[in-house]
Amino acid sequence: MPLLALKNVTKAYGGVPALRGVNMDISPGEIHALMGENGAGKSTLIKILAGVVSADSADIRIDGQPQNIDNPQTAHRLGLRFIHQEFNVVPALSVAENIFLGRVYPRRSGLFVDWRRLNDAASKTLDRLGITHIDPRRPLGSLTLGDQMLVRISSAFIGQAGTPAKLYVLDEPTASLSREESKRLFDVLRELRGGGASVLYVSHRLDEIMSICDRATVIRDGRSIDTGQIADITHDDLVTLMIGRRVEDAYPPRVGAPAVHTAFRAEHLAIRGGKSLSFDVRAGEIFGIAGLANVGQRNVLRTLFGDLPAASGAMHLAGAPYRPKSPADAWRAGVGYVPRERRSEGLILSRPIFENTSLPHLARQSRWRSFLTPRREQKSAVAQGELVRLKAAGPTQRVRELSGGNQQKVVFAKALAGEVKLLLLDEPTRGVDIGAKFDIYTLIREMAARGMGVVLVSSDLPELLGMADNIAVMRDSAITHVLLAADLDEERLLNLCYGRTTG
Amino acid sequence: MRNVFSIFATVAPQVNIMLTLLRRYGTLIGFAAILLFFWISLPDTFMTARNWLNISQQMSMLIVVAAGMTIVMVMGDFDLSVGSMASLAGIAVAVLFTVDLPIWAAVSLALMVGLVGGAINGVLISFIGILPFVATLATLTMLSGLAFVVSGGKTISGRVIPEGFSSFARGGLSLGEWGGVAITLPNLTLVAIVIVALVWVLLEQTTFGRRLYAIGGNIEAAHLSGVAVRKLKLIAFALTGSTAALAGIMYASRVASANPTQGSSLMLNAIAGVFLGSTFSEHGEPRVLGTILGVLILGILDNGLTQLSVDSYIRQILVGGIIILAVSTSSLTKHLRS
Amino acid sequence: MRNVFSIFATVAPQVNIMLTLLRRYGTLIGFAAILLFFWISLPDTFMTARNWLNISQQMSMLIVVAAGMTIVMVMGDFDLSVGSMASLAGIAVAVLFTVDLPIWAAVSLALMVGLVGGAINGVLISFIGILPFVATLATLTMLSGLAFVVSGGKTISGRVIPEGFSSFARGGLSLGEWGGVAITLPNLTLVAIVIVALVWVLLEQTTFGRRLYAIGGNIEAAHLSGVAVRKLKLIAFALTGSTAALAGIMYASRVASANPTQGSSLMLNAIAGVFLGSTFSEHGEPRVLGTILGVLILGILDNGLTQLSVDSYIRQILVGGIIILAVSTSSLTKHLRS
Amino acid sequence: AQSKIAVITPYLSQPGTQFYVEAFQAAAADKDWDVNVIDTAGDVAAVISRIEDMVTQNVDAIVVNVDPSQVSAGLQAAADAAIPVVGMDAGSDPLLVTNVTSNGYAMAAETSTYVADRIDGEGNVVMFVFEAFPPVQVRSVVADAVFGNFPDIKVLDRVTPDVADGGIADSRAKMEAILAANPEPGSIKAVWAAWDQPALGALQAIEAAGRQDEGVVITGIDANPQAREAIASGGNFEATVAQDFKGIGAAAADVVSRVLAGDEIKQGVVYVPTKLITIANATAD
Ligand SMILES: Nc1ncnc2c1ncn2[C@@H]1O[C@H](COP(=O)(O)OP(=O)(O)OP(=O)(O)O)[C@@H](O)[C@H]1O
Ligand SMILES: Nc1ncnc2c1ncn2[C@@H]1O[C@H](COP(=O)(O)OP(=O)(O)OP(=O)(O)O)[C@@H](O)[C@H]1O
Ligand SMILES: [Mg+2]
Ligand SMILES: [Mg+2]
Repeated sequence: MPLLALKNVTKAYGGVPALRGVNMDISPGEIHALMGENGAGKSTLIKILAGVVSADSADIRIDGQPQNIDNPQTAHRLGLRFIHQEFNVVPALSVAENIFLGRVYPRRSGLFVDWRRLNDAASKTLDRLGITHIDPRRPLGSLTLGDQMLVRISSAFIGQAGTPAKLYVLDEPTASLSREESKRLFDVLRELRGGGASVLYVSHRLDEIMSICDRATVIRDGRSIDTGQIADITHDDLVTLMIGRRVEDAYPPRVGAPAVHTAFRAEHLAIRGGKSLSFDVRAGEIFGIAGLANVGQRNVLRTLFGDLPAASGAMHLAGAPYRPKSPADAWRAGVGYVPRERRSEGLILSRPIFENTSLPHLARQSRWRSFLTPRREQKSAVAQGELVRLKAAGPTQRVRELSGGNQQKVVFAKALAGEVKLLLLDEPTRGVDIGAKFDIYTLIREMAARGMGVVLVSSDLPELLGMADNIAVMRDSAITHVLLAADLDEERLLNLCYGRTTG
Repeated sequence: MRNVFSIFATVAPQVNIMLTLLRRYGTLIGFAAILLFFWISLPDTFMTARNWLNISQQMSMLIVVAAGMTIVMVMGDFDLSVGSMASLAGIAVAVLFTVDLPIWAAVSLALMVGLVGGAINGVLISFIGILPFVATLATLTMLSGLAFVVSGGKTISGRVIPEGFSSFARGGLSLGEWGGVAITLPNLTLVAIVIVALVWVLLEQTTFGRRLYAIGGNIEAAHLSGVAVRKLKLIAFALTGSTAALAGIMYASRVASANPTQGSSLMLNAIAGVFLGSTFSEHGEPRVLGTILGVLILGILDNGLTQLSVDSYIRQILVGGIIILAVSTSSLTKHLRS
Repeated sequence: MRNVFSIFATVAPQVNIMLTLLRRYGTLIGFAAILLFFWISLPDTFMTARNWLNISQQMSMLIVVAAGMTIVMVMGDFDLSVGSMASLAGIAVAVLFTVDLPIWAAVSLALMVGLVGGAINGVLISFIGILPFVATLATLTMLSGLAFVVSGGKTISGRVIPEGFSSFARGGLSLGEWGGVAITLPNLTLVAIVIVALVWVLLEQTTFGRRLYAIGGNIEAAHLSGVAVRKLKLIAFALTGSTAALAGIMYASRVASANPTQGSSLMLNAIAGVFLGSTFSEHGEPRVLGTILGVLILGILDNGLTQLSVDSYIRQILVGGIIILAVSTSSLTKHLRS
Repeated sequence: AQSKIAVITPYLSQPGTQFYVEAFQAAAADKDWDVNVIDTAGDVAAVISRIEDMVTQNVDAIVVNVDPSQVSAGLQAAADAAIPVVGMDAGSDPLLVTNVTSNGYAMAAETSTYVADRIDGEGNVVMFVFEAFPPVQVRSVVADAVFGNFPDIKVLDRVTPDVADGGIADSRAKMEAILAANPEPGSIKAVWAAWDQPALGALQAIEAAGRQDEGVVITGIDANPQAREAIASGGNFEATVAQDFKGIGAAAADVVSRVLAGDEIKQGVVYVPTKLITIANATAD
């Protein structure tokens, strides 16, 4: 008997169907992948299972018993544990409190919070993921984004008497993790499987799916298409099932060599907390920056973007001196930015898509630089949306209503909507499905071919190797090497990131 | 999220459409019902041009303040100091009359007071980084103290107020006859209409307004998208201060006197109007036309219930109850979105 | 983010530590300076046990309301109806005395009024989904109307108020002698201390309180993690309503009478206290001890300036200005965080 | 040494209060007192607090301008410290040395009988009242009794205006609605207001509605300058009652100086005469 059986799950948002009939089951002791392109309905299905979104119709059985999960507490009682896709933390509360969010804290005399036991339990849970460097008493907001993600993930693994966990559901947990952190997570998942629990796992990283999952269910346009053993299916077939077409290569081929003239130059630029950096980005070049988590990549981009002051040094954009005092200056000069955290830094979730994409370019798109021309903005949003394969009801749809990957595409569309000379990308394809990723890569290549410079920060080494022309390796807020991507492979790049000279 | 209405979640699409209508227009429908009720109970006096022009004139000062308040509330901020600012501007214009300044000069200077006071709020909030509530509460206190000091705590009235100034509020634009009665659009109403139109253009038709909405949605993302957050906040608060001052001047013209507390009821009512108005917009954001509707509803309830000779105390209870009922319709159904 | 202090961003670590101190304790240091100033200017009367006990008694009602207000503001909500609720509870207790109810029964019933009124706010906000501002503004109006209706609009005083009730506020706990003067901890101060302690335990030491903070920090995250947001909101508003009622009863005991408007100054001051207090906490979240400090600061400024015979109007200006100055220190340096 | 006197009021922003406080200060200047005027902006409990503060400061005498039954805790504190407290337009209380005031009942009787006489004892009357404030509340008690005594006088509406804005504007809005609801000429015979601001608001409403020729009689109480001017101009606002504010302030100062000199004051209340103001004497002081 399956641990969990879902039959004919349907859900429409305001009349627009998101799920049109999903059927799937999860066996005890398996890691089951849920796959599908952006907007296919994966997160919706998970939220229904978690009791935070109500289905229009659903037959949910756990251990053969029909269940009506209409709130998160019920789901928890039934032994279900969730890590939802979006970054849902409370930055002002401590790490330990975030781990226990929604759970009953350990108490003394049945009332007062027992802080020591709370922190101990949190430490233990973190230990399980191999995390020892995080003090559970620190405010979560003071941690790096990757660490925040780890804390959030570990919250699914706290044990609590009376409600043994049967199924862990993780919606794109690795999107902001480094590869080491991901590896440790996989170890824990395998260990849980060994203990008899099951895992429902969502990711757009096919290599992860191929390596840790036992079975996969693919959904497309809100319908379940197929379920099968991972061992029986090839990478390419999975892609075809998901997006309905073949994607031959992961990365589009390079078209000619970058030009000789520089698009951007940094001379002895002192970034916050770092030494001085010097590098060139030629017109048409994709300049990758590699490094372990938080070695200053973000500050480099923020300095280039005018959001952090450079204590000394100079920058040149297209040959002219470039001294941005604010992001507004940077956009005006033709520098576009795709920040790392789409929801907190990239998007105004409560506003329509077209208002998001036009925001940095508003003056240029307006009459006398002051009066709005919403038609024009919408047309341009539609055009940009098509380029990045945005799946949305229309340009006036609120960004909040988009799926995670489609939100990321809006951030991308926004950066490209103006006349960009230099594009700064911080983990730009996080959460984007494999088909759209290819299209976005193609788009970047085409724009580069027209003379744009690109700075690409990514923790995804294959992405860097596949896309960048040159790769700078950063350690301790300094660039240690700049190398031709063609001369590198993953292992060598990783060693450089760690500062190991061997290999 | 589920709620008392979740049983409807599985019903037919027609019902869904009806619910969508209720959600968007619930509050409006509720108030239309009230209008109808007043119309029927007061057949001869409520739905008359005369009464409506009266209401519009009574509400004109609040409308101006509320329109200005919308500007900062779009960014998710407040300005608690508008009432004191109105009082101070009224006092300022009256005091300037006592030194025999011509009307235009006194009015312009009083408006400047509003602009500068608002800009000070803006600096405190955006450059110094004080919470809007704390900053504008502090300026509320200071401006009110200033109004008392400047006026010596007294009401300024009588001959010092030039006839030309107080006759402005009494005058109006003749609209011809209707049912044998000469209909005049009061000057104060006209001013309010102009201000509302300006704020509407500003918020809905210009890049400035769009950016304010962006700040209100996500200040960090707006900043990274090239919005000059601080500068815009400063300008927005300065504008709000100016509208408050204008309202204070209108008030002084209407009552032909100035008193250091006369603006104090404006603040809470203006904020209430903005919030009430925001229940009309699909996504709950403040919009100036909604604000005006919100403010008018408050005024109409007062007018209708007074005409019905409802006891003042009972009237208070009814106003509160009616607002809750009307807002509930759209709030309850709004839950259904998710 | 850059700002006027950005030049410090690259300076030596010692300076950084100093700035961190300023940021955390800037407001406190500012107010310590003011205390010192009062102490020096009023050597004989300001820093006396007598004066401080007086201040504590004067502020006790506001402290109780502000502590209760902190509970809902932790979730990012407001309760505007606390002032009317306090008035109504005062009226309720006095009216119950006129029908010869014993003191304990009248007080309990009046507290129940607060609990029920607060719960109604909670239902309107969390189950019906009305914005806290709109909902509590509507109940403000209704409760105030109710207070007028119940009292007939009049002040209830004189012999109907039992001696045992009004003597409570006059009485206290003898703390012995100090400098030849008998020192008594007033009963009202005692009540305030107990309420603050209870609210502190609730917010800082129970799962309930921590969940309120989670709701305030990120309501979506709290909901997704299984925090029963609605139920908690309802309880929180009910508690705030109860503290407001308690304050109203304390007020009635202190003035040995009840009047339908007597609580009205409480609301704005309570919210101001919470916001002012939140500038003391590292992340700007409301915390009850900060709130109490905020409220006390307002009271101390009033006391000191009154003792210095500062003109009432000038006092207003000074209070506003001092608050801005004190808050600026920490706000300006707070910019440096990011 | 210089005597220290504290004057404590919640109502300083009201016109009448200002006049007697000023008269008190003028008298105090002659006597070389150090006067501290404290306004609690409407908060009655704060008056208790300020009395306590002044007891801490050990002032020589305190003058209060508030219903004494609501501040008895403060009065008791002063009594315990043997500091005399004089009421200035306050109310009678055993803890007060005396209360210097105008006779509120008498003033309301003057205006309400004026109204009743002017309309020949018949017609609809609109009343503006404010019962939450005891000195104003006693006025409406008398007016109710007077109008109740005329079988043909009907009280059409008893309005409590919002006084946060000083009272004129909201009273005007209320009056405009009442006028709209009663459009026939003569359907409103008089407006009796318990103080001047609502009377002024009603006057503005009547003039704005173009109904000043219907002979609506308006009366107020307090005779503030704006009201005097309106009466002098010969419009619908016909009468108000002048309290002798300066007299109250001066008499209160007189009482204080007698107390400081050790005199015993026997009267529980000192009435200062009032005067009906009509067009005949509106411009005279
Ligand atoms: N609150 C909402 N209101 C309206 N539509 C919504 C809402 N949430 C999701 N949708 C729509 O439902 C569909 C499914 O979204 P869902 O988030 O489940 O996709 P997903 O498979 O998780 O995609 P991704 O891989 O991008 O995360 C999308 O078309 C999305 O626009
Ligand atoms: N990282 C951030 N986190 C939160 N709020 C921010 C952040 N960055 C900017 N803001 C908000 O925007 C305001 C500053 O915005 P603005 O864009 O004007 O800054 P700036 O460009 O760094 O400064 P300048 O005015 O000198 O150009 C801040 O006071 C804050 O309210
Ligand atoms: Mg998703
Ligand atoms: Mg800027």
